[in-house]
Amino acid sequence: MTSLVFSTLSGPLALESGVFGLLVIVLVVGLVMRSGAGRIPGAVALSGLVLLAVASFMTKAGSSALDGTFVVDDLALFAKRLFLVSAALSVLAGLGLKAESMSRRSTEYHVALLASLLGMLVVASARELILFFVAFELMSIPLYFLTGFSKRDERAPEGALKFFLVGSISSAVILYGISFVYGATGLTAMSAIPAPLSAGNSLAMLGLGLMMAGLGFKIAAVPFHMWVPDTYEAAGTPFVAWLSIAPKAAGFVVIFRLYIEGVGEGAMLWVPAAAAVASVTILAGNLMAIPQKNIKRLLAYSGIAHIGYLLIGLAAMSIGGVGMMLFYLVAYLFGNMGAFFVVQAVADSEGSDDIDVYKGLARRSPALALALLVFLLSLGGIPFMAGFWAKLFIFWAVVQNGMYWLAFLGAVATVVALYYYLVVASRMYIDAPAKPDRIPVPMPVLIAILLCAVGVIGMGAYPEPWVQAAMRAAATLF
Amino acid sequence: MSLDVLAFWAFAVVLVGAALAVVLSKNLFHSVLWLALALTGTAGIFLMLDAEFIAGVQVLLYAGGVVTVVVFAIVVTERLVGTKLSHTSRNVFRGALVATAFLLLVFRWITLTPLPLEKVAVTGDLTKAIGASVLTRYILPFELLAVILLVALLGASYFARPED
Amino acid sequence: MSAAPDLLVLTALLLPAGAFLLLAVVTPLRRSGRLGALVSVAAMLASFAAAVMAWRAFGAAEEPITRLWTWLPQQQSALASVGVLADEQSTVMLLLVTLVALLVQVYSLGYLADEPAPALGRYYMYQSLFAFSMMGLVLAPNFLQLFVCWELVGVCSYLLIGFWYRKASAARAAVKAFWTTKLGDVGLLIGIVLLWRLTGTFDFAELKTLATAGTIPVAGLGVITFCVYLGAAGKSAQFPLHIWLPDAMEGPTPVSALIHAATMVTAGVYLLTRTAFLFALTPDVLHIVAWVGAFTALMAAVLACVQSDIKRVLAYSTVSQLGYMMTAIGAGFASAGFLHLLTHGIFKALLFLGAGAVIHAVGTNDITRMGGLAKRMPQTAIVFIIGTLSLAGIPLFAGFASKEEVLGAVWAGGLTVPFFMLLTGAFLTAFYMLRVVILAFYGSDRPPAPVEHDAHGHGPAHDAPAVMTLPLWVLALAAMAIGIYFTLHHVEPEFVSPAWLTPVAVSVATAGILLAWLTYQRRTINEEQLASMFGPIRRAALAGFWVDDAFLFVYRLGVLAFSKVIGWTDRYLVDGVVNAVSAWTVMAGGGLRRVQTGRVQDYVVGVAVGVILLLWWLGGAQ
Amino acid sequence: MGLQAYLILSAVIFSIGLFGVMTRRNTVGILLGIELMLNAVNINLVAFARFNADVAGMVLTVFAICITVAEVSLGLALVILLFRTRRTALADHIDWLKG
Amino acid sequence: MTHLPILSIITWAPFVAALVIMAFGSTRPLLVRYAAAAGATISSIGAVWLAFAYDQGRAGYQFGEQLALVPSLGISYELAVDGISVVLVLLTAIIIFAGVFASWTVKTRSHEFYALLLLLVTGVFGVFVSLDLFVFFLFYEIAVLPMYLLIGIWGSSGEVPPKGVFGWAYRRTGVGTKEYAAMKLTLYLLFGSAFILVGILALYVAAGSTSFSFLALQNVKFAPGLQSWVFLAFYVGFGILAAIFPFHTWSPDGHASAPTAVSMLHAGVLMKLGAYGVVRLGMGLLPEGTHEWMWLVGGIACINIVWGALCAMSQTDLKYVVAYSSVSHMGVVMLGAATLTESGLNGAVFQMFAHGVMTGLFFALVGLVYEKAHSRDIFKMGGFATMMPGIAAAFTVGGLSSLGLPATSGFVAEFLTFLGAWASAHPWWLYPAVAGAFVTSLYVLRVVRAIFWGPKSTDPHFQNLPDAQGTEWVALVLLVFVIVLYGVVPSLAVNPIDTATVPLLVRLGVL
Repeated sequence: MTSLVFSTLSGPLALESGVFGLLVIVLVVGLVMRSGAGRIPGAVALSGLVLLAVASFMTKAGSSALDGTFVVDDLALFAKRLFLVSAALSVLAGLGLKAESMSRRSTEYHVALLASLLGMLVVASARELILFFVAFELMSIPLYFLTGFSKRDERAPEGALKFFLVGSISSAVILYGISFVYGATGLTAMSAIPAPLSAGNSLAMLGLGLMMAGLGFKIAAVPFHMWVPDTYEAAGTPFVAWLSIAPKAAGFVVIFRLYIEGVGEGAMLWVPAAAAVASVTILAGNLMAIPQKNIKRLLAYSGIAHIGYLLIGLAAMSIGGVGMMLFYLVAYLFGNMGAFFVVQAVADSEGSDDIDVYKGLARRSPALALALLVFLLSLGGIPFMAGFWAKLFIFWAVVQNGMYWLAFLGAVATVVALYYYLVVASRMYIDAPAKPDRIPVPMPVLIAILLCAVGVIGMGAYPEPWVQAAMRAAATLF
Repeated sequence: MSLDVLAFWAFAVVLVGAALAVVLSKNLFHSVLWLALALTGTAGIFLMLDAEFIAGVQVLLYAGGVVTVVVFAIVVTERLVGTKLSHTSRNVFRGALVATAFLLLVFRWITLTPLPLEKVAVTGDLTKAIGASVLTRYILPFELLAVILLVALLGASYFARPED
Repeated sequence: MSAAPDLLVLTALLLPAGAFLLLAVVTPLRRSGRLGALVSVAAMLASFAAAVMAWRAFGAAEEPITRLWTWLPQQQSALASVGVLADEQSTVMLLLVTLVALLVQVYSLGYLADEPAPALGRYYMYQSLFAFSMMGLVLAPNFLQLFVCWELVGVCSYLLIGFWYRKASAARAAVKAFWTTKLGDVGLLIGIVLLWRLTGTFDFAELKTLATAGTIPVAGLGVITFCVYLGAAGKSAQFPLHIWLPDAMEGPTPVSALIHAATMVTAGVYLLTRTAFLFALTPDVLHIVAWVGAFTALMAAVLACVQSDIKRVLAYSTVSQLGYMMTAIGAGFASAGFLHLLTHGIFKALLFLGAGAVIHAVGTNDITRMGGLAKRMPQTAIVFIIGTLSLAGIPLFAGFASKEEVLGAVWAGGLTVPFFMLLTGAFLTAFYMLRVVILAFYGSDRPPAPVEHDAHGHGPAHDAPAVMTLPLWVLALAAMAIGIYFTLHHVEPEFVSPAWLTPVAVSVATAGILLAWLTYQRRTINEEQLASMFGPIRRAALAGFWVDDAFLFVYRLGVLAFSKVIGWTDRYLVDGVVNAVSAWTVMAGGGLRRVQTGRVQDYVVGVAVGVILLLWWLGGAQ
Repeated sequence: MGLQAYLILSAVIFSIGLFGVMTRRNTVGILLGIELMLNAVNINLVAFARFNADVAGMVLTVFAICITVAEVSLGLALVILLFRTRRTALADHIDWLKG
Repeated sequence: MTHLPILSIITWAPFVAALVIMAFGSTRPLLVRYAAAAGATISSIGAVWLAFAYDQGRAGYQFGEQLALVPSLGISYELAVDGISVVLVLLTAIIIFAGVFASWTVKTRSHEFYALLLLLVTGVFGVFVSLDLFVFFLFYEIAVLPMYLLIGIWGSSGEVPPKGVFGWAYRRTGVGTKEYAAMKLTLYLLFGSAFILVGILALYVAAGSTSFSFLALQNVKFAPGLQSWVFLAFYVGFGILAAIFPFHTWSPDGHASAPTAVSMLHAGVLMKLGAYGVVRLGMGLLPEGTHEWMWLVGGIACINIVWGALCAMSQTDLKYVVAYSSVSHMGVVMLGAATLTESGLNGAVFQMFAHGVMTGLFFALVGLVYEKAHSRDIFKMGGFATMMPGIAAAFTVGGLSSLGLPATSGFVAEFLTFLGAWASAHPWWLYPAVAGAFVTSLYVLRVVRAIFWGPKSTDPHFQNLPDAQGTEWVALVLLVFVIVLYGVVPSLAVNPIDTATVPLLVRLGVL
């Protein structure tokens, strides 16, 4: 028995148990050192995460545990790597934060973050509804906490509360959906879903519909997106950087598992919904980003728009589509996190997230400005940046499905997106600086930014390996 | 009309009534108490479904725990502001509209497929079965649950802690 | 004559080109002024020699000689080629061009003596370029090269008219000249393109063979020839495109002599003679040519009578003479027109240069402010009178024979009305020329006018230096020689001109002379009375028959005003839509933004509505 | 009593909860609404489990209840925190972040 | 690749220079200029060598290079040139070479300026030489984007009073400012590229998603319906960059606001990218679509010619005149292409080249005049020829070329186009084209006269202004020389062009 448990933990569950162990270590360290812990918990978490990330890249796909309810296939691994890397980056950047709560309460912060990460890792592998739901909640609940973490700042609790309320509603909806799916299948294994679906069982349909709504909240698709801007504005930037990518990726993985994996032709049922939601999301996100004065809100809305682009891939409902979504997620990870890290650096020294504080950044600290420009352009889908390929691949995928209009809409919306990205660019490059001094960038943040930049440009210069990996991961679904 | 049906209707009426009261009552305290009633009623429903263990959990955790927590929260907050909490509703019409729409849709879906009318006979002790499966098949979620509680605790204490 | 004509004409053609390149590229040479001038003159002299030899050599070889190089390549064959076509016509014309050009360049050495050196260099650069382009035009073996050079001479005239560009009037005149001729060129260009489409070639020789073989579809040819004629009309200042020529007199007088009297303006006539075989196929177009020509001749003559600016008189007389040539061509006898072209080239250049000498001396163009110059500058007076008599068409002078030819041709062409118009024109020509002669060289002399920029005039007027008088004499003698030559043995034309023609023409001319003599010299006829006899016509003439105003009106309303409208539309409607769209996009963002109320329950409603829509849609999808 | 009855009952409760969430001004009230919704779900789960004679549903119910408790406690903590900073518990007053 | 990767060298040399500049240039203004000049020179030498080495004997693509980029999607870095690209590469080289010297005097943030400029050029070269549609598009965007900063930072604002029914919109968009111009230009062009992208993807998918290579797609017979709409997409997408009516309004604002070198490059070369795209992708890949839509292309081209000319006529701002003249001349290009005749197409490509050089010269001159007189108001200036004879002369040559005077490259282009127009399926195209040429002569000479001729302006600002000097001559002399050279010896360009257009027309089945 113990040996079995051990083998499981060292085998398929290695990463999860690793994260759990790390969580415990951090907690212990924190408790031992009390509030004097300073940055140590963060450092510990970081080193652990780096190790785990490396481990994740060495893990082989194909194993499973708990009689198939927990699988470690290429998709799961791809997602796990993404979670781990993003988490590592976020923690790294977090080390650079000046905020005093970060140092005094970093134990809670990192424990929560790790807990949420643990949830994600499991979600990525869950092929069983109960496991999925619990893991999903494990992923979500710490996020509410982390959003409100910097509670000195009045905005934080408000953002957290909104996030929390809407979040709980949607998890209730998801649970409701699960109950119906369970009722229809009589089982909690996801592999049991296709049968009743193809049989046209209305309960299954209802359940999946409800779950899609709940997941729509998690990935922040219009109209379930409204929590996003407020939450982003409220929460601490390094965390937001992570929040903007990891949970969404998890949400997408779940969508793949629930609506595509093993469903076959029946999956086409969701194409119109995906297409409709995608177009609405793209338009709303981009349009609402235009008038933003706060860069975090701007990035939030642009993030919503990006979800729309990802959904275009879903509308393609093909290996290509899913693969390109995965590729897109990675590209988005680097671009978006990088942008947020720059924002963090600026905000830490200027004490504001207003776009106006970026005036003349190019002349105050050229490197920083250039980095932000690169990230924004990548998000805007400009050549030689990761985002360009991402968008293009997505369009290619959907065009293969004959949906030219969607690709066209996406492409045109990109122009709108570039408008507000360029507005930021013009602040940085065209306007004259308000003050001359250059902006100090703490070493950890600097490293994080550099890593993201390398990622963005590397993917932009030579996307092939990433495409390969993404495609392999996607292939497991079909 | 069998006893079973009668009981169900009784519970249903209580449940719905209490629920309505929860969302309509003008007094926060009363709402909480109504909620307690609703939850207990739910426990009754569970009993009808031969899920004694769940019913127990329901009563203990929900009707017990949650309500207590809520009451506690109210007390704290009221002490903070020193005034009685206003407990009114707004956009009632909008809410009713949306809720009804939702209800009707779900209703339609539920009624689309024929559903079993009779419970199948229970074999063995459900509670035992639950316990067993939790410790075997659902061990992993069970573990995770612990982490959830830990984090929630952490968070709650962190938020609720006055000023540090 | 050993050298082959084609090589000779090539040398003649390329020498000025070389001079131009030198002056254009070697800045110091241009800046040096006089040295550059000498280079250009030398080149001109050489090319004149070559031209003479070519001409003489040509007497031997009757067959036209062409030499071609591909200019615009194309898959199958050369789309267009450049080269030289040396035949009787072109070599004679070449002779005229080189001669006049040479003389004018020499003359200019004196005339522009006190221009600043760089300006002088610039002047000779333009001159060489013009000489080259004009010869290229003359020798053009095909329409395309002809058009190319056609435009180039146009530019040269533009540059030379605007030589004193600081003078607003000069600048305006230059642009006006270019625009007006360009208007005609549009026609020419279209004509060429259409012709190419019709026949698949630009080449004169090929076209001629086609025409003689009668394989050119006559349908649509009328349009083409008319378009070509438009070009010619523009260059050769046919009504109503004549308006630019009088203004062109803003340029230095030698330029007027060369470009606007002897050579460029006759290019149109030359073109029509070149392509007479095409026009022969479209008689109705020929009629238009004739009528317009005759009308132009008469109108210009009338206009010339009321001018007081000596150069404008000559300019109008040029227009009028061009009308004669055109009429002859229109009558179907191109050779007659061509002959007149040659003689006219000589004596009109003579007249202009003479006028130049006068202006140079007295410092004004205004004949009413001259007088009695004959005493002070006898040489100039003599040559000027020779020129006048040639123009008037007095026997033994150059104009006589050619004018006979023209009149005879028109009569033979059966164009009675134009014939009488031309006759009237002849009468007026004699009149206004004598008017000039008398007012300028005889009668009471008036004090020299205050010096103008265009003048040298220091102290009392006297004959110009040798460098200027020499060309005058050369031209005068040439005029005499040609006149005598033709008076003695008559050219045998391809038509029979009636016996009464010569006496009539001569008497008409003398009548004109007589009238002028009586009016301005003897004063037996009161000038005012004479004028008042033609009151309305005179007023109209003074206003140039309002042709200018018509053009100006069209330009202001049809182009300037219209363009303003278009410009406004572009900026505020076409672009307005663009701006409106972008503005709407931004506003849409602002509007959508209000959905984000910040109240969590609205967010919840959002979620709920989303769920409802989703379920509802699913119901439909099922 | 047929399965459908239970499902409908839970649907009703769920909707009522939803209604509460959308209409209650007091954040605590909203929490109560959420409670109702989750509770309704539990009815669903148990009913299905019972009619399928399968424990999974019940297990999930247990988990769900625990999770709910955790959530609610966190939520209430948040409410208290907000109170401290904003002196209000009214959801529609908590709208600094918007646009 | 056995032979020297000349195309890559040409394309990337400016980019390398840009990197060098960004790395070391921030403090050494002189190094910046030398590096830029070096980059430009390398490309230019390469381009000239290319022009000579290009084997006119055999048509088709030469100097090919290939390097798999994303094999899984059949994307590869595939370069080659045919007659058309050779000429356009040469054009680009000429313009950037002149441009580098024309902007020698840029003072503020010169290293960024040059870096962006060179980046831009890399994009342009890339577009002209890339055979892989995907790489093509990639370079295309590169060529468009730096424009935003170049105009936004170094541009100059004019003012456009909000009027008309859309006045409210103008007030919102801040029309007239350089930021506005930059944003408008960039977004408009990117909007166009959206069409292009979808079109490319459509072809790629329709061809079986195996390769983005032009050569591969060339042999695919696409369904007529697809051809029809994809061609339209390409036409609109590229047409926007080629400033086809009514999508041309970015060009006046953009070119008027842009700094000298950028206007030169943009009007001179980038607009050609649009026409090039239509010819290369539209006509090259979609014969039936081409035949279906040529009436539209030609018709709009005619509107362009006349409309542009009239708008230019109505302007008082020198830069706007030049910008609108570009709109008009691009009409000639599109018209030539639309004629689907050998001479017409040759004319179109030749006009790309001729107009590129000419308008480059124009903007260089406008820049100089503005630098010295600090005015762009035509009718305020006057009599400058006395003070700046060199500039006046160059301007006159440019003007004459733009009104299609023989012996300048402008004439050859227009003449060929006219021949083609009359030989085409819609002969009437000839008339607006010729009319446009005439109106051009009106406004060009009007401007020349107003600025350089006539009595010297009495305005104190315009006294004893210097003529061009030092490096400023480079651009003028070079460009004037090219204009005349190609006007006198057009076969230099027509020969290679013909080797490319004939096969194209053969594929279109009209030859």
